[in-house]
Amino acid sequence: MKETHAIRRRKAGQFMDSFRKNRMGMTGAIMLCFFLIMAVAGPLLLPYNAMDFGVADDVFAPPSREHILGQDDMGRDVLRALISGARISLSVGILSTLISMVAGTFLGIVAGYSGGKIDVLMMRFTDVFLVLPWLPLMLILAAVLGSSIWNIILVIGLTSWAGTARVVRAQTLTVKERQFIERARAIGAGNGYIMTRHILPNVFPLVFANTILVSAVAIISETTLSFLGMGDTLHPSWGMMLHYAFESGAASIGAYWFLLPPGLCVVGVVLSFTFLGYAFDEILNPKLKKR
Amino acid sequence: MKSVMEASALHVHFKARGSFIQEIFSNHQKKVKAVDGVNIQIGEGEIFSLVGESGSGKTTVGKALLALEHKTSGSILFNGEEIPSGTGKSSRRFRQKAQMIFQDPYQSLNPRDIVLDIVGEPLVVNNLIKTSAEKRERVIEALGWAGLRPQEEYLYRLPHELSGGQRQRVAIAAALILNPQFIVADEPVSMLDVSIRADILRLMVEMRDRLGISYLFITHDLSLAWLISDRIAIMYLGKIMEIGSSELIVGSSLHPYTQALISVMPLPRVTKNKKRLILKGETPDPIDLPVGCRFNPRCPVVQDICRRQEPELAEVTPGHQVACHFPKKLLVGAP
Amino acid sequence: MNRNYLLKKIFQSLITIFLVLIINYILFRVMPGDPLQMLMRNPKASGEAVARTKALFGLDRPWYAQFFLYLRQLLHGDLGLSFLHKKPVLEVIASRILPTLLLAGCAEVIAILVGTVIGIVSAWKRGKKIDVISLSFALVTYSMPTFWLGIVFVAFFSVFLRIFPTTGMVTPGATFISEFAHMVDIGRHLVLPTLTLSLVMIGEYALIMRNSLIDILTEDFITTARAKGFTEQYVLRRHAVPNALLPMVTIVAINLGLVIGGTIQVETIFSWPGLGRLMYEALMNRDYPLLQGIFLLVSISVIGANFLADILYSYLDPRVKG
Amino acid sequence: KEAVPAPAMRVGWGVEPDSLSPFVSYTQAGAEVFSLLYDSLVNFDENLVPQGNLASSWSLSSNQLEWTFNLVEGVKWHDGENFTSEDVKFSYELMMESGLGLYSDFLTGITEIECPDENTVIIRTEKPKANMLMITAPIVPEHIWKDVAFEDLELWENEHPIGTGPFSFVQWNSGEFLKLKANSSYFNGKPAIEELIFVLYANNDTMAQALKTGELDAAINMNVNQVKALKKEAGISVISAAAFGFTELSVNASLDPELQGNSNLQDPVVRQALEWALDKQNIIDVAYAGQGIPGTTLVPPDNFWHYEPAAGKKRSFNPEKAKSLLEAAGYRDSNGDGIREDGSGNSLIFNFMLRAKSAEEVKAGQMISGMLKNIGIGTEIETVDDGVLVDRIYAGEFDLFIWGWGTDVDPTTILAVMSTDQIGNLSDCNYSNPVYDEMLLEQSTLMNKTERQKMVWKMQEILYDDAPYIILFYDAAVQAVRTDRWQGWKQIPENGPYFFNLTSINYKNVFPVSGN
Amino acid sequence: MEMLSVRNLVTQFSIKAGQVKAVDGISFTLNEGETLGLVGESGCGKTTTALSIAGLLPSEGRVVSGEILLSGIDLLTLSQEELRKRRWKDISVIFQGAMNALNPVMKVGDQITEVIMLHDNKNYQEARKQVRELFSLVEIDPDRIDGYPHEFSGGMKQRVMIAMALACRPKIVIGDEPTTALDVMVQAQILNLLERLCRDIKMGLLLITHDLSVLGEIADKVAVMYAGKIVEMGSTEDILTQYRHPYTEKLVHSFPDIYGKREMVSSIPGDPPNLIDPPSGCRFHPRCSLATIRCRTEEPGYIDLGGGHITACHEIRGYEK
Ligand SMILES: Nc1ncnc2c1ncn2[C@@H]1O[C@H](COP(=O)(O)OP(=O)(O)OP(=O)(O)O)[C@@H](O)[C@H]1O
Ligand SMILES: Nc1ncnc2c1ncn2[C@@H]1O[C@H](COP(=O)(O)OP(=O)(O)OP(=O)(O)O)[C@@H](O)[C@H]1O
Ligand SMILES: [Mg+2]
Ligand SMILES: [Mg+2]
Repeated sequence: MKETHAIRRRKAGQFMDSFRKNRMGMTGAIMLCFFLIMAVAGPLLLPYNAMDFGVADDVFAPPSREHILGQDDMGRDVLRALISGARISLSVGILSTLISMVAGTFLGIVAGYSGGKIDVLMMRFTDVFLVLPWLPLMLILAAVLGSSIWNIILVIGLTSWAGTARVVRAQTLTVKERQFIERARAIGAGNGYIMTRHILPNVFPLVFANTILVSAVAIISETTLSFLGMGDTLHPSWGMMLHYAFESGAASIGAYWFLLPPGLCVVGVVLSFTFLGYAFDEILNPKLKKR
Repeated sequence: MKSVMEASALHVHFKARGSFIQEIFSNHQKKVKAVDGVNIQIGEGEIFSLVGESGSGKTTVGKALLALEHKTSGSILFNGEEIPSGTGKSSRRFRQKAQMIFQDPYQSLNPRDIVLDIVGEPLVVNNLIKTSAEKRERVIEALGWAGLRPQEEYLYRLPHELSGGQRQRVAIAAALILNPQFIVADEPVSMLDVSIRADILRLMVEMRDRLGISYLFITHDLSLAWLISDRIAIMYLGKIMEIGSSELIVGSSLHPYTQALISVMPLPRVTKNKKRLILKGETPDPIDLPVGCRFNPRCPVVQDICRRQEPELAEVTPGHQVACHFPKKLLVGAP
Repeated sequence: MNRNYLLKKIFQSLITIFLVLIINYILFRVMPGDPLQMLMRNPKASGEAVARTKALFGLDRPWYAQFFLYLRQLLHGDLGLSFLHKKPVLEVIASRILPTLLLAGCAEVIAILVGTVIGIVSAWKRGKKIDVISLSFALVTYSMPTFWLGIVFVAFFSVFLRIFPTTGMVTPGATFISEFAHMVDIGRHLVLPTLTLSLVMIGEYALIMRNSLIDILTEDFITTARAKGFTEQYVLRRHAVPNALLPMVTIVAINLGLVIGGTIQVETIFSWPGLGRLMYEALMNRDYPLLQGIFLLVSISVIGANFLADILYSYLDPRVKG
Repeated sequence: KEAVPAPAMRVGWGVEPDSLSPFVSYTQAGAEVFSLLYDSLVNFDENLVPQGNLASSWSLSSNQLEWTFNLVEGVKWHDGENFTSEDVKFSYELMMESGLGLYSDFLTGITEIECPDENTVIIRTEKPKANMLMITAPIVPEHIWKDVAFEDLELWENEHPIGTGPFSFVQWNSGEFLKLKANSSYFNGKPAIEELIFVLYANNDTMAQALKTGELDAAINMNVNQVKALKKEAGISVISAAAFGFTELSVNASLDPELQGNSNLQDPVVRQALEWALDKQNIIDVAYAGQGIPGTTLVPPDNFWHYEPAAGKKRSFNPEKAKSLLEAAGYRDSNGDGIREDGSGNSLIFNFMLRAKSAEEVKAGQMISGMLKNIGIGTEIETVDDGVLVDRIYAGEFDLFIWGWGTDVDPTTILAVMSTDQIGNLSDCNYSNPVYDEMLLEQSTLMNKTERQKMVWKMQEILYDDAPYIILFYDAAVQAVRTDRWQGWKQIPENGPYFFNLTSINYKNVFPVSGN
Repeated sequence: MEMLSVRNLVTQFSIKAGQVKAVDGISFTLNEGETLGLVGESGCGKTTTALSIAGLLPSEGRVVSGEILLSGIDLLTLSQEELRKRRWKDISVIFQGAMNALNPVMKVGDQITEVIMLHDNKNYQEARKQVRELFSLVEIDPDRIDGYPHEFSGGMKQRVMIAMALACRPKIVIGDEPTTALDVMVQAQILNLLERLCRDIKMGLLLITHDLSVLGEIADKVAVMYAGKIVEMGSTEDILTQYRHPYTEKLVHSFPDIYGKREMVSSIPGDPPNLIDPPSGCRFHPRCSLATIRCRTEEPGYIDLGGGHITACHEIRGYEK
């Protein structure tokens, strides 16, 4: 199947060409790479131990040669905490998006493809998740499940699939009307086969762009949950850092080195995902193709 | 001639998307009578054309014959046996014997699949092959039949890397790969540029000649039907108005609708002062069919009886059936 | 307006509301923390008192009976008693709803207006500098955690510049010479929270408007309109934008649920006395009836907003049929 | 800047009263407000010594069972009605009968109340009642409360409280602010604060900001970290005062075999080892920004009843000592994983719950976890919200957690927490000791202060030895006031807080800085 | 009288892969009341020609050279603003696919009134009156003036488009495949209507189509385009029966003639040329059965066959007149 690979490469090549020309997309990619490297390699260079508390004078010590970004509310190095937070924030963002993507895609395709009563019921069910206030719903689920990092991932995944399901369903409805679906049925293909072999691959590109935007939202959600105290204290994410910054009054005592960097990091990562999602949408969404 | 496919009193009705209240509270559903009592027989090696305006029910007949659309009533015999409906074993066998070619080669091929997978898909779906080498072999064979040579050059192409004609050939190859006996070709050339139509039509005729495949050729272009088919049926609002050999239909049609169709058909000659029979108005709503002959509101020679009684399809001359109370030749057409 | 369409939408909304009711109910049954514990703030209550309180809140019946009780009360417009406030839930909510409406309303309006304008400008000038700049601005603000933006705003505008008050909706306890002075005072307090809440929403609206407009601008009828000799502005205003606005209608309605999430954060940062904070407090105190009430209210308003959006949509888009 | 009639004082706080009814409220904020709106028979002076309030004088019968209170004459309710002894009788009886409110506990032991005339109240008790003069229960007006049906008492909101106190009620926008105004006809003289406005802050960071910008004149529940920063601000006096309370590491000391906790915690040696392992000062420094005093027993220092273990007995930070204690008791790390095992090979790994609500406690918990690791004790930290924690405590499914208590001037309430009959109720460490239980009952009847002190000390010593609680530290109340606006602020008692100090002295005594 | 005269029009699109030479030096004239048919396979540049004349090229397209004279004024020299004012008044367009050419959320009547109000300075009421007249002209019930496009059938929408095109009495109407996608019967109705209007209103009609057969019914003259060039032009009669160019021949023979012999129609072998890098010499040579070496290298000029019949082919001698 060498040729198939060649085709994949060719398609990927075309995609990369368009991508490289997309300024926002490239900015996003570079930013994301930066954060990915930070998350993967950072802890090797500047390991962080959440239990590495300082003494009285270390608490909120401003930036110094030793601690470039100063020290936090427990006298730990902010830079190291930031680096270790990258790992948490990114994994939460990516994993919860995965859950939401799988659930949303599955429900969207099944609802859109099946139509009729199944569709109506599934979509009403989806609506419920769209109309329930999202943040409190997450807070409640987090309270129900307890705030371990895995639960946070689950909670974000479980509350964010509805949007994806809608997008996927809408897309499925248009793909379903394409003749190649009819053709597949004519040669005797079953529903499962059609959904996985024909609908999914054609729905996926748009889902993909959407997914990246969902990751952005997931990271913000994690930050918000943590900020409101529903995070995992043992795995301090940027949101958790902000929570502690705020709880310990970093803003009012002027410890900007503890308040700004995690916030900026969140903005950076989310922005990189947003830019990427925007760029993929530009490239993959046929509606946005230039005339 | 032995008939391969035979439909009698075929009805296909669709639920009209009525009002919401009706849908919930009422049993009296309005219906779109897309196919409303159609009888056709298609002989072995015959090209049978179904001609009619948009919405007349041509595609629905084609799909019903392939069990892709649920028939409301009537019988469909394939090789003398009622066609299976479910997804059982006999249904599988039937699917392999009866195939379909679609109108739009841009739409009917999955844009993300390569030719090898598209053409080989019927084999995979029906578990007819074991190895990918076998698949490749059979695909190459089918591409050859469809006139895509050298085959290897096409195997790994994506649909958008093919011209329209090539795409339609790929679709045909995919239909041929299972050695079908009967193919429904639903407007296979209407989306193609005139300059390549002929190739596809010729290919179909060639396959009939070589492999003895029977076709139901669906088209809105009477001249194409005339060109390649043995017999033609003219459809109007779910019913067949006239059936006969190509020559009879074009040369001595008896139904005013057929005659009108022929008279307005564009021809590659100067026809500026041709006498045309242009029907007034538009095709009625298939949900609210007119009483009597369904053509009566537009008929140029309508009589009282036409508004009361629906004419049956009746043989006027051998092999020429018409559904009209007053079948006769009007003086129209011919430049 | 098509009556059929209306009925269908009402029916759908009712199904959704019913599902919301069930999920809402289940959600609060599985929450940890014994409600009674929270309810009886008097830790030394006698067994008799506990039983009395249980009965008062219907907690002594089996769960299904509680559900039907709940439904029956709902039909009578009774959302129960707040555990925490010991007042009818509806009353508690009513006392907090106006500030939230004010805040969320202002923020939505600003976000929609600014987002739409940015979307239009950047779609129209696609690829030009102004597109990149305005879109980047919208996306950057979109990427900010709401609470963080709020904190930064307080630090900058209230503490550093001292031009806006840090918190609250009015200067607490102040007596005002006139109603106008009162309004001005509320206005000053409103600026920062509104700004925070709207900034994070602008990006989404801008992006949707932009994509939708770009899509519309490729349509044939736009070429027709140009061919008719209209100016670009006229084509944009009269033909492109009305069509491009259609998806916005739906999105705005759906977003209402998100806005509530945003108000929780903003109201916490700015001590805004609204529903968001009430909800957060209720959550922290396991005030089930109150939470349930707010959830129901919010869900129904979102469903209602969606319903209105559907009607508006069918009004704006004559193609929509029943 | 705004049109506010001076002198108005705005006080920021982080929690508001849960109700304005003394029968419904159980919060400190509620008590603070009641002390402003209402008067009690007696209250405390600057040194927390009881003094007369509505009672001008009192006497105790020789059998120590009958108290006679003489009331101040001419006191009027805020609505102009006359205050009489019947109001006192009515209030006390309602509290005793309903058992509702923060104050009803103080009234146990009272058998009869009599009003021989308008200005005299006689209270009879079953046994001598040592805390009779600690009762600060608000006296509510009978003419209003008599109309409240007994069953409705729990729901009656008391939306517009009428009291006799130094301030009268103006307005409460729940979630926003609570506004009071000076009672111009207060029998003890009108306060200088014309309008007193408590402003609710959803977070104490903005509260600090508001104090700095001058939107507030005082702030009550400040963050410990803000002490340092606010000290630098001119015109602001920030204090970190000994509050009435402590924070403890609670250990599931239950002896009940049915309970789910780790059985190794039933061994007092293990519990003591925990304490030896903790560097309390370091915890205070890092997790609490240095605000707090390392703790020993349930009754805070500076209190007459406080017992301080002798130097030889006191467990201070000494991990080596902890290790050797554990070694001696047979807890050794036999499998080399850094965690000790007991005789039957069960690891000393304890579940450790922290309240998500309190950032400081979570921080402290993490530090404790690290310190325990040092002596070979493992912890599994879980951050939970209060609802979960309470559930788990009642189910007995816990080993360790951190929480705190607020205390009174009188030691009975806090000591009662450890009594056996509070298991399943107030007790959150399931401690049980019959000797202790008996002493608890007895001390409350000892009218001789020295005698009673001895017994209370003994009780604290028992607890210290058994270590069901490891008192981490005595809380610091961080409060700040703008001294450039108001003067005359007093810490009560000495080094105590400005607010929430069981008295309303500051509200009555501060006055505006002239020219403001 | 000569109304529109296009001379050496060259239009190109700039895309990533290079310059698409969509229209490469075409010239023709259109007289008052005359119908010129422009025919050719898909992608040969018909629509581009129309858009160039109407000044509606998308941003990546550009008229490189040539003249478009309308009543003697070169449209290409006019400023954007002047051009805009003349649009629809001088040249109106009936677009391919009327279903998409009408604004779906605007009443059809309003879509016509707005253009009348703009160009004829009429007020709304006057304009509406005129629209009702136009509706009668194209045989639509004037009472449907307040309907929305989706309430109309395909044929009626096409009529609305025609009414719109006629609203300002333009000198020239360009019809870009106005009947494709319509049923034969409706197509006949529309063609009949156009024929009548040309006759009555004396407008020039440039009818673009890929269906040669419809031109027999309506066109006075036909220009056959191939790969951005006009390869043959003449009266309809000349083109359909006296064709000289091999491409024209193949094209004519692609259509079955039910009054002729029932034999298989022909097809044109090979693929349409790439317009970024078109074939050298005669652009048709790779697909032409008569091609010689000369055809491959030398571009043929027009040969005047008399009576306005011109063709561009080296091998014209291969045909007997
Ligand atoms: N799935 C369906 N549900 C409801 N109505 C349908 C459905 N499929 C077809 N119809 C209706 O049945 C009638 C016949 O449709 P059909 O597609 O068979 O026509 P056709 O002759 O093939 O037309 P065309 O030339 O446009 O393809 C039409 O009125 C159509 O609207
Ligand atoms: N916007 C564009 N950008 C790039 N190339 C274009 C553009 N528009 C048209 N083309 C190219 O210009 C050539 C001529 O296109 P045009 O649309 O004029 O053809 P046409 O003859 O109208 O075809 P059809 O019959 O399909 O409408 C084609 O090769 C096409 O690919
Ligand atoms: Mg069809
Ligand atoms: Mg075109």
